[in-house]
Order: sequence, then C-alpha cells, then structure tokens
Amino acid sequence: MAVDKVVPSAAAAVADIGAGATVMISGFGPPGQPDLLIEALYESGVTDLTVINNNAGAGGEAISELFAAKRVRKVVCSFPKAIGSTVFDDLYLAGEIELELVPQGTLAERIRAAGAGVAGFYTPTGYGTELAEGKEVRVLDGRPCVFERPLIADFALVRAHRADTHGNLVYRKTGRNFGPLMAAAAEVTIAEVGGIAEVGAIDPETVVTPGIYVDRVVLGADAGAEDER
Amino acid sequence: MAVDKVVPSAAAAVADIGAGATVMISGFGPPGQPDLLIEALYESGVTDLTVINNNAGAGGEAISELFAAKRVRKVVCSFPKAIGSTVFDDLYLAGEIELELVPQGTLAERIRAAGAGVAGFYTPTGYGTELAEGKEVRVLDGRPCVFERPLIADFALVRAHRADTHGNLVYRKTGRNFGPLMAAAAEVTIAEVGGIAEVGAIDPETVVTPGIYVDRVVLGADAGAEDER
Amino acid sequence: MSWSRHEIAARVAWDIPDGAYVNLGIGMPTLVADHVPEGKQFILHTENGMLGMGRAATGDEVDPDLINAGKIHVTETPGAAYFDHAESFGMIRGRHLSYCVIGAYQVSQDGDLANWRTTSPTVIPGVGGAMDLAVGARHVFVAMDLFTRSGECKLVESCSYPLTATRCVERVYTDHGVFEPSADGFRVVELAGGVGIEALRECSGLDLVDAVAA
Amino acid sequence: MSWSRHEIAARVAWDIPDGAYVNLGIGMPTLVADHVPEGKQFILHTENGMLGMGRAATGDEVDPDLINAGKIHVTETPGAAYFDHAESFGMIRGRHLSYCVIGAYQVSQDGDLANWRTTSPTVIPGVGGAMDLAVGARHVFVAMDLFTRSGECKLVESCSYPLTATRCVERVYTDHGVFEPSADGFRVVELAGGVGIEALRECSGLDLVDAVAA
Repeated sequence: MAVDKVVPSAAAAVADIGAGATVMISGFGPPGQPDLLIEALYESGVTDLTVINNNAGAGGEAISELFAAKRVRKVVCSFPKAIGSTVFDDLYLAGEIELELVPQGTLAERIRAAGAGVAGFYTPTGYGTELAEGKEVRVLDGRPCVFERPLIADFALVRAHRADTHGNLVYRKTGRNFGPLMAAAAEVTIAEVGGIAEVGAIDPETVVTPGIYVDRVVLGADAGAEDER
Repeated sequence: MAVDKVVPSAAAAVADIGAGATVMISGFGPPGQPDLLIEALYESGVTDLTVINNNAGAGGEAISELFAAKRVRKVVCSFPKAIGSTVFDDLYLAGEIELELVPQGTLAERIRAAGAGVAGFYTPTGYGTELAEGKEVRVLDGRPCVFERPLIADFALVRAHRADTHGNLVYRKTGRNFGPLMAAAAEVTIAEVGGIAEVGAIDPETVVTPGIYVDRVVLGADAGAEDER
Repeated sequence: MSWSRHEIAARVAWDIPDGAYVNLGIGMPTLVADHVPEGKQFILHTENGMLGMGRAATGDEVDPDLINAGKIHVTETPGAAYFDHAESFGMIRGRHLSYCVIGAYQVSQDGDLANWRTTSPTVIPGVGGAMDLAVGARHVFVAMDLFTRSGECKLVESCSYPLTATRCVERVYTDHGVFEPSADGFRVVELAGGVGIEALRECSGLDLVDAVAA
Repeated sequence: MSWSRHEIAARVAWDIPDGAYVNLGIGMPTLVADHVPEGKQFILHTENGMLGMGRAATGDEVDPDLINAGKIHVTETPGAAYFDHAESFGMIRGRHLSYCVIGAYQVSQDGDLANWRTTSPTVIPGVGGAMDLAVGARHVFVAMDLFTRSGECKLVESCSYPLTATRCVERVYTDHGVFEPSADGFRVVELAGGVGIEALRECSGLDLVDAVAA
C-alpha cells in the first residue's frame, strides 16, 4: 500500500490522547503553534496532562483554554509568563499546577536527546543556579557541568508549513523552533500543516523533518484550498 | 565592511594548519570529501597530524597520499579499511599510526557534541564490546550506557555544494554526511564548494550550515565557471 | 532442501510490515529490497544520510554524490530526504528505524551479536555503523548462512568473536530455517523443507526449542 | 553628565568588531542594533532560530511567522538562515556566538550575573534563554543603568538575586561608565563625563580600580 499518513480531522488525530498523557506542543510565540490540534485536544476533554512547551499558555487562545480548564497537571517549559494572560500565573500561585522550569537551551537539548537516543548529557548551562539545585554536577575540561536527562513524550503536536503524504515536513521562518525536535521525541507525532503535497513534491534536499518521525498529518484551519493534491 | 569569507586559493586557506594540528575531514566515500583542500594540506608539507574522518584514506587519492607520506600520527574513524588501498593497513600493521576506532554514530555524536557545547553524553552504542573497554558505564532507564566525550578539532575541512560570501552552505545528496557537524566542531572551518553565490542568493530556509560556523570558503577544482558572482 | 540466498531474503521481507522504515546491511540483507511482497512498501534508510533510497543506479542514473553505506551508487525514490550523520544516527539510536537486517559471524542464544570483526591479528578492524544499528533498530533481524564454510554453526551458546552488541537480535533467518534467541535457548520458528530439528541439534550442539507452527 | 540609553548602546556597539555574530537581549541591548558604527556589520542572532535578523517589521513587512525572541515582528537580511531550537542553542552553548548583550539586575565583581528573576514570591519565574546565553557567548556584555530606581548600585560584591550564571560577565556598560569584573574588584574602564570615581566608590561601597585610560 502507498504510505499515506494524512488523517481527515484534528479530532481523529488526537482521539487516542488519554488522561495522564505527556504531550509536547511546538511553538515559540504564535509561529509554529498547532492551533487546530490544541483546540481538538481541548475539545476532546482529556485531563491530567503533562505539557512540554516553551511557554505555558502564551501565544494563543487555544492553549490558554487548556490551562484555564485545569486539564494540565504539570508544565515543563522555559518561560511560563505570558503577555496579556494571567491564566498560568493564577493557577501557579494557587498551587494548582506543577511547574518544571528548564533553561531554553537545556529544554531543547533534552528534547533532542530523547529523539536521538542520547540517555543523558552534561551542559554548563544552569551550573551554580537554583535551576540546577539537586542535580549532579561534574567538572569536565575544567568546567562544572550539570547532568540532564532526555524529555520523552507520548505525543507531539507540531506545526509545519507543508507536508507530503509520507509525513516529510518543511517549516517556515521562525515557525520551525521546537517542531523538528519534538517530532522525533514522542512516541506518536501529529503534524498540523498549511498544505499537503503529493509524495515527491518536496525537494529531498530541503526536507527538515523526515517522515520517519511523523505518524499523522492534519491540514490546519488556515490551509483552506492549500491542499495541493 | 561587508562580510566576505572567500579565500583566493586552497593553499592560502590551509596555510596556518601547523604540525601537530587536529584536522577533521568530511566525506563518506567520495561524496562530501574536500579533495582540493586535502591536496593543499598535502602540498603544505605539514606533519604530525591527527585526522578525524569516517575512514582512513579511502575514497580519494589525496587523502591516501597524506597517509602514505606519514604525515598522520593518529586517525579517529569508524572504518579504516579502504577498498583498493592498503596504505593505512600497512602503516597500522607496522605500528606506524595510532588508531582510535569509534562506532560511526558515536563518532557523529561526539563531533556534534563538540559543536553544540555538550560536555559529555551517555549512549547505549558500544556497551559490552571491546570498543567500550575502559569507558565509564552507567545504567540509565534500565539500559547500560557508555560515557562519551566531545571530539574537538583545530581545523575542519568540509566539502559543500554551494556557499554564499557569508559562508552559508548547502550540500548535495549524500555529500552532506559529516560536513555540518564538523563545520561546528572546529576552531577554524574551511569549506570547499562547487559554487559561490552572492549573499542573499541562498534561500534562508534551505541553508544547512549557517555561516557562523564557517571561517573560509574556497572554490573547488571542479567548480570552474560555477562561481556565480 | 535448504533455502537459497534469495529465498532467505524473501522470507525476511515477508515478516516486515508495510510502510516500515528499514536499513539493509551489505550482502544477503541487500537482497531483501528485491523481494518486497506485492502490496507492501518499505522506506529504505542508508546510514550515510538518506531515507527513501532506491535501487542501485545504472548508466545515466549514476550520480557521483549519491551512494549508499556500502559505497554503491544508488537512486532516489519520491519522498526521499537527505540529512547529516548526526541526524542519521540519531534516527537509528533513537529507535525510529523499525527494522534493520544485517549479516553476522555469530548470534548467541541470548541474542548477542558478533558481526564486526574476527579475531585475526592481521585484519584491520573497522566497525562502521554496525554497533549503532544493533542497539538502535526496533527489530534487529539477522540474515546469514547457518554454517560457516568450514561447517561451524553460527548460532552459538555464547559468542567467541568480539561482540557488536548484547541481547539485540530478535530473529535469525538462515538457509536452514528461522530461529529466535530466547531465555530457553534458540526457538526454531520455521525449517526449510527437508531440514530436521534433530539433525540441527546434532550439528549445532544447541538445545533447540521446537516452535514450528503446526 | 551620565550617558543616555542610546549613548550606552552606541558605546557597546563601538566595542563589538566588524563581522561579529551578536545576540541582543530585550530592552536597552536591542538599541545596540541602531548604533552600529559606519563600516561595521553585525550579524544578529535571535535564539528562536535565526541568524541575519533585521530591524523591527512595519506595515506590510510584518510576517506572522517571523518574530524575534522578544516576540516582536522583525525582518530578514540577505544571508539569513533559519534553524531549529537545538541548533540555535547548540550555537550559543558551543561558543559560536561572538557577543551577547544583555540586561541585568546585578553583576558581581567576580563576573556573576543575576538577570532572570527577583526574589518576589508573587512573580512567576521564567528563565527563557538567559542562562544559555550567559554561559555560551564568547563575550558577555551587560548594558544597564548603574543604579536601581530606588538608588541601589547594581554592581555588587556578591549577588543577592538568584544567579543566571557564575563568572561570565566580561564588561558592564552603564549610564555612569564602563566596568570590568576582575580578581581585584571592578575595574573602571571609562567614565561618563562629570562622573567621579570617588563618588562612585561612595555610592556603591565597592573598591573600584581606576583603569581609565589617561
């Protein structure tokens, strides 16, 4: 059978995300954020999620709704503060959400490690700060470094610019951010895209996320007539 | 001043590679091998090199000459055996060259770690084998892993398909291999390319090695009239 | 009658599901690509930085920049992608590759694999990507002849050759049948026509577990 | 007279060499881009995955997919490149970025930096890329006012705010002058017109080392 990872709807794509799941969500600000998938996740009513995202409800209404509805038990992020939203702040100060704060580069590298089968690594980032408290420290080449572990997820929801039916993805400008890392780090990766092309339509030299990392492809709400098939 | 990393000749580009230097050389078979730079390195007469390459003299005459002339003290590679060449074999069996044999993925990851400021990492690859003898082992998530350190070089000689004057690089097909990793892992990176374009001529979305990693750009011998400026 | 190299390859291809991402080693494993059953599509990975590898290139198809891990000129299929070595081996080590099919000198009943070097002091050691594939692929299949040219069984209680990886092999496809390492010794999953399990026990000196489907 | 924010930014830009790869933090550091001396070119990095960032976008230039780390819409310059977050922070941590210019709450005379959170229990902590930039950039420059609004000196013997990184700051550019952490205490490299070193010693309570070029 010809490989075809396109799924008809966002609701179908997220249907098996169950209570207690760990979900990575791509995006840095609005660029690269899979709005339709987040909305479908919200609509599904799923609870008790652990969310891995650079922020915690910033950059989009859909993700804020998920937090506001108390569907998120824990967030792993580098910058939970959102401009123009106090949803996370209120939950956090009320002790209703757990926060694991990670330096942005360490967050990226831990996600990358999960995807690349690296079981742990040492980084100079965070040494001597409260974010490294309790973490193993080792001096390597004269420099104290902190031991960090991979961040694995059950599902990754990523936003890309275009896909082909094999799930090969290309991104657009700063919308790339965490997408390629998260796609490789989750058991199941769902990509929301602005357009879907026939296999062979994306130059193999320019593919950013090879289809091996992608399980399902959904057309974004903004895509409209952009389905090129 | 407008940034311009183009150097007039391969000889000028490698002139400061001195005796005892550690040099990474890209390539897996002929694709991605910087033939002109290797030849210039040979012509420079430099001795006592440590070479980091996937092979040890395979896939090109220039690199075999370097070994045959006993300019290489040590090689770090995954597969020194060359089809149709016994240069390395003879040196090795005569005890005239040091060999550090590294699994190919660990070789790639160690080079990547050097470029990305990762001070060390644990990998399952090699555990329980003679290539991990003497290395620290740690069980992570129930799996025994081997501790590996970054591989840093003084110089990287890489081959790319095209460059712009800022040193942004794109590769071609399986010629990409170690190029992007080595470009980031060396103090000084010299790229040999098939064509040089004005800045702005390469689509920012398709750049594989951003110019920040590249210090010098040289037009390859095969490029001829391909200089697009 | 024992299976031919092509029959072994076809047997392997039969067990790999449609849509799988597969890395094929040099030699007998390469033949698997020629025996993909109708209705199935495998996406081939080559560790020098490509998914969607096609068959060997001939004539005008030869592109100097396009080779596989065995340094043979190959072609590209629709949906292919190129990437660097860190990504390629991250893909392997990160367990994204569904299957790899490789050759072996020896496989132990615990699933240990020896396929990268002999113990000869005059042979230059070279490991390439063997250790990465053995620890990384979700399913490690070995395709090999059951006996060496000098008649020694390559399924062993424990490997005498240097190891590539421990406890990694899931199935071994040979000219005499299909075997699975297990805690109770090798399970015999299938036998080539005319091959008797008792005779194999005798040649190999192994406690073979009869698991041939009735 | 003390320097304005723009004068501080210009002073920083003066010290960064032509062709440098530079990351500029939010606030006063951002102004550095407006004061690049004639004949120099800086290549700007934004940690959300871009080199060759241009100025803020206006009108039709606004592209929804193109923002900087401060989530402001920006433009692209010729020679730009996009990449993912692992590459972007590998670039930072791997010491490829020549300069970063950031703000601070406090800098200690050992070069420790505190710029990511205050100790207020009602403020949500958020670190972003601050710790990565502080340990990674080859030269870490701080641009800030020397005193807080309530008059406390932000150069300190040791930081009372939570640290971002230890021993990382190379130079501090302030409205009153330029300072360098050193083993002997802060070295005063330059003073704004009319600012006296004795007066600064008094306000700050620090042993300032006079290193102003004659």
